[in-house]
Amino acid sequence: MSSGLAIRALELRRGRRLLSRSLSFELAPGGFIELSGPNGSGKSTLLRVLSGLGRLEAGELLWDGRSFNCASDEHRSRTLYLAHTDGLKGALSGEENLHLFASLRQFRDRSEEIQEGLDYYEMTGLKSVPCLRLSQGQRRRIALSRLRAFPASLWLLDEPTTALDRGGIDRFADHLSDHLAAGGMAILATHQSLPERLKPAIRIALGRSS
Amino acid sequence: MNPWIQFFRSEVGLSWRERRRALLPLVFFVIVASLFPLAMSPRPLILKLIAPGVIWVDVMLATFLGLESLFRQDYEEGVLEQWILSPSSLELRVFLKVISFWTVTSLPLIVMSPILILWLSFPVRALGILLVGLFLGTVTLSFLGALGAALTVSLRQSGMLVAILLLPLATPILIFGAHSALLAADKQNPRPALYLLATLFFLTVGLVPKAISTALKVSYEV
Amino acid sequence: MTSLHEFLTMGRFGVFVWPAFGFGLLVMLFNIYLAHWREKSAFREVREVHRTSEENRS
Amino acid sequence: MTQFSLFFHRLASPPHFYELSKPWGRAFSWIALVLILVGLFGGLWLAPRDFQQGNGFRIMYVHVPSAWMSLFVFMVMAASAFVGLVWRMRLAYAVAAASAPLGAAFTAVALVTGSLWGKPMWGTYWVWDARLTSELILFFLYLGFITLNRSFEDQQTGDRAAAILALVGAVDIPIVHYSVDWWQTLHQGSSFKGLTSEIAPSMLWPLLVMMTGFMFYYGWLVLWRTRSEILLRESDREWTKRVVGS
Repeated sequence: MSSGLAIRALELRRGRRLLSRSLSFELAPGGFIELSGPNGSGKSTLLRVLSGLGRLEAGELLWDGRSFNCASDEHRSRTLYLAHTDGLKGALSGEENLHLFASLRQFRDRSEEIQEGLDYYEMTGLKSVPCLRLSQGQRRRIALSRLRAFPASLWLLDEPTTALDRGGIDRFADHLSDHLAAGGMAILATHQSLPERLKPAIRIALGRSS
Repeated sequence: MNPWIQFFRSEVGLSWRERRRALLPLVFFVIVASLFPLAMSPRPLILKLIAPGVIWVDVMLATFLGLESLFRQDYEEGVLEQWILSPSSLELRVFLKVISFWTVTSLPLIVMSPILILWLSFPVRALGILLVGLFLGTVTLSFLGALGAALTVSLRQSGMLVAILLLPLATPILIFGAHSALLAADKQNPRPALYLLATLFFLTVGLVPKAISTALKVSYEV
Repeated sequence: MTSLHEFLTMGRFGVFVWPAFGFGLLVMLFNIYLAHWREKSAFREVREVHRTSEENRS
Repeated sequence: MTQFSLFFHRLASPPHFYELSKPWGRAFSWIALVLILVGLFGGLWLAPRDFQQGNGFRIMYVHVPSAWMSLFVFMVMAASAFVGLVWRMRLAYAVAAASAPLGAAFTAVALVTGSLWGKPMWGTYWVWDARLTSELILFFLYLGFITLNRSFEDQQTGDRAAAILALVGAVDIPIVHYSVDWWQTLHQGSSFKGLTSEIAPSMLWPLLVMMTGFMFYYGWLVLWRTRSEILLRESDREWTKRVVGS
């Protein structure tokens, strides 16, 4: 399996607890992985390790057959990680947050794409309202519009659909399908069941530490 | 516009927007400085001797207490995560963040210090040296305080802890800074003290951002 | 040292010399006690961790 | 793998370290006891009176070794902190966490005996002498390390945060010492040139014996405390159950 993401004998640890038996899976471009499991089973930890935040206890990671380091700039520029927290500064408005994110991703000017992303998630009307005055669902939509405004081949999403209403979930499902159709990959940690039309390439259930 | 300049302007803009919180150190600075004449004696001869020391210890405490939650809000909002994940240099971003803090919080202290120190009957001719020393010192202290803030970012509240951790490390800055002003007041040559302070300035500005970014990453690798 | 008397009084410095060595000895003994206490509390805590992880697994 | 590096490789793995350190620790404790007793006998009984200070100088035999150890232990802490940060070795963090209280203890002894020595020589218990003041600041650094190390509920974060503080502290110690020295000469002329400049051999050998004795004493205690610290940090691993279960 040459192209796509491959993980071999990955071991996860949070603090002193070994979280999961060793994990191995291969994700081809155009597919996504659904991660499920109770709280504290290591879903978020796996996403954080793959994003380059956490530290790998053991195991090997391959991208298109080549081993890589999660904390390298090369990996970080092709990955977008959406954490539990939305990563939005409360004092800034949605639009300002996205422009700040553009500077984080070293983009000189990203206003059209940001505008398009906000339109897609129907947040244009509220784009200049400080985020602390928005509802959890609205903040989630702004966080998701980040995925639209900035290119990345690998999405690491920690419960992307929490607090989203039905319309929001459908929009996200279409957005994800477009991303996958364009050859992108994604790993989703979810509690709620996803819309049926989203068929995960692989399902991984992380149980209590075995 | 260059992403770094955009980032710096948004940081300064943000702190300016919450300037009430950023100006607390200034209020603290003024109050503490005016306590000393009450605690000692109003006679100029005595005040003149302690004036630089009072201002410098006061600046140090105000800076450390102001810096304590430098990264906390970004940490809780998940923004710090995006900093670490961004494919750009974390050291430079931390550097800009500390300079933005310095501009909004420490600069007012420097602007205010001549007035306060004149209350303590400090000779006017030595004000220039005091301001140069305070400029070098506050920037250095801001970076040391930011290191303390980064080391304790995941703790709920760590007000005193940052001061306790960093005051021992900041003693050389206090010694050279306060004495450069003292020497200037006594018509002695303050230049050696200022050069030593400048050495600490460059040493800190050069090395500490790396330590700060390591400290921030540490709080994430649970 | 000429005599036991001089050794005990340290020639009017005894009031400084003996407290200094006394304090040094006290701290070094206290270190040993602390190390012993630390080992005991480490043993207790690790037993606790193993007991709870047993319960989780069963 | 040469014999030497094999030894270190095995020593670095916590379970082996736990067993290997016991015999070494016991040996160090006896050597330390003998050396300290010999040093005390040499220093308190054999060494001649100093023509200037009479018998007061004998405080040197506890002050100088503990002052030297307070610096030496901080350097050991900084080195193991560096190894811990770079190679992610839990054992290195355990050594740093084990050394900190010992270093703080040596610093406390150095401070108290220093001021007790100051009274007969300079007439006051506390004199802002450059060495004593640096010792005081070093004591604050130790307290900072211990406080930071223990203020996180996840021990790994505590270890790493304190390790960074130890490294920055180690770089800062010479700077602190120089700045305090500079400040001292500014106010009181050249700082007190201690006895060590022209010390007679009969006074010197007990000092060296005492210092070596203190080193072995530290070696014994740090191995002992490191065993407890590594046990705490490896409590999720199987081998600790055998050790604790018995």
